Amino acid sequence: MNVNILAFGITKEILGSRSLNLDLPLDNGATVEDLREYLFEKYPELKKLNSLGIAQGTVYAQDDDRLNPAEEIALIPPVSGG
Amino acid sequence: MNVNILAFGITKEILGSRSLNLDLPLDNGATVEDLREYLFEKYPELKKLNSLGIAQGTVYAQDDDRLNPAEEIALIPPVSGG
Amino acid sequence: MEIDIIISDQPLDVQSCLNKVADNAAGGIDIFVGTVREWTRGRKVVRLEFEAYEKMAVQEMRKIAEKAVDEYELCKMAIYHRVGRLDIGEIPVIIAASAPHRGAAFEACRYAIDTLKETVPIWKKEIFSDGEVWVSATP
Amino acid sequence: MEIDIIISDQPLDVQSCLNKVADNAAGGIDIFVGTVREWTRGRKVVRLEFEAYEKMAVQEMRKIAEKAVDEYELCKMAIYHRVGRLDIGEIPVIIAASAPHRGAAFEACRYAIDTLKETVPIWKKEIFSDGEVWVSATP
Repeated sequence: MNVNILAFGITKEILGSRSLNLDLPLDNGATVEDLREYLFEKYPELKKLNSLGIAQGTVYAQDDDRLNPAEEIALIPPVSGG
Repeated sequence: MNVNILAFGITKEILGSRSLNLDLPLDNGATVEDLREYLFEKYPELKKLNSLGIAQGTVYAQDDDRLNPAEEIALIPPVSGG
Repeated sequence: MEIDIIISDQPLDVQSCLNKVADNAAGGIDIFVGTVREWTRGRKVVRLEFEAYEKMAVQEMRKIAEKAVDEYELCKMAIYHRVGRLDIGEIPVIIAASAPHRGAAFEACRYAIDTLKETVPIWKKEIFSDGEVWVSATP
Repeated sequence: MEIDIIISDQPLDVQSCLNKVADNAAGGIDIFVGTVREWTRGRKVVRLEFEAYEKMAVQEMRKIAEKAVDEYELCKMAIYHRVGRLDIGEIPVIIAASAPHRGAAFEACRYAIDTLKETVPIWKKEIFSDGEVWVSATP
């Protein structure tokens, strides 16, 4: 599965880029949790974060939501606006 | 006892003046409560107010405080600022 | 100066009030702005008139600010009140509090406006098309 | 329009925000203004940098405002957030709520800033003279 990932804040620094195209070794039934596990393996620094949310189509995704490569997928480290 | 009274808000309208010099039939031991009773008699409309505070020297006076003719005395009907 | 108290017959300015409480130690500023409503208790307001016992009102406003700064550990507080005639939408009161943390700023502003309405010798007359009333004066 | 949401890399203006929420039915407006503090956790801040996932942040800010307008029966609400580099004393966020009665305005503003800090995808980096840190990112 090929997905485009946006990375913000500290995840942008860990991934080395704000926007990334990834070829995932995952089939079409893959979930948000599968993506997170893949990223943890590839970028172990991500495991040090207090949390790592994932948004799909600009909406917070649940762990068991299916990945949709047609949507914009974004990494959401702990937010700190305001 | 001769006192100068300032009247604000609705009391200004009841007394017909913002500033008033009164010759009170009270002796030197007279209290704030004595003044209030005198005013209630002379201006019965004052009795219809939800409250009638009296300030002496720009500070809220207690009922049993002695009247001090040297101080500025003011009638404080219910406040409604803000 | 950590406290700024103003009673004025000229329009109040929120930006000036904000500038007065700005502080490098502040992480949050809360500002309460009173505005003249068009309708009150089902009646259409034409305008308001505010009158103050100014000397005493300034003292009472300062007492409120001093207590708020002390109790909520504020950086600064400003309380401005307008007197005279006000039209719909105009601003009778502005209260601003700056604090290292936002909770204190919110609580201090609320304490200050609640207390101002109870203790500060300022009176509001509502003028309607068919009469007028000194607010809260009579039952 | 009862809701106004802005993310901008230009300085935020409190007066504009106030003008947006002004309403003839409002008796009170509460405005929360975040400001950049000079010291945080004992370290002197040189500047802050804010980054947003703008498309999603605007949506999340709108959700907050819609819920606040609904729940607290507001007249209007505005939420402005700055992005980019901010110096000490500059304003990262302004939230304004107008309501017929003041209690609702205070509560809505507080709800909005508390929720914004939990849900809106915006990130703050603190730059010190001897390093920098993405706030809350790591333990």
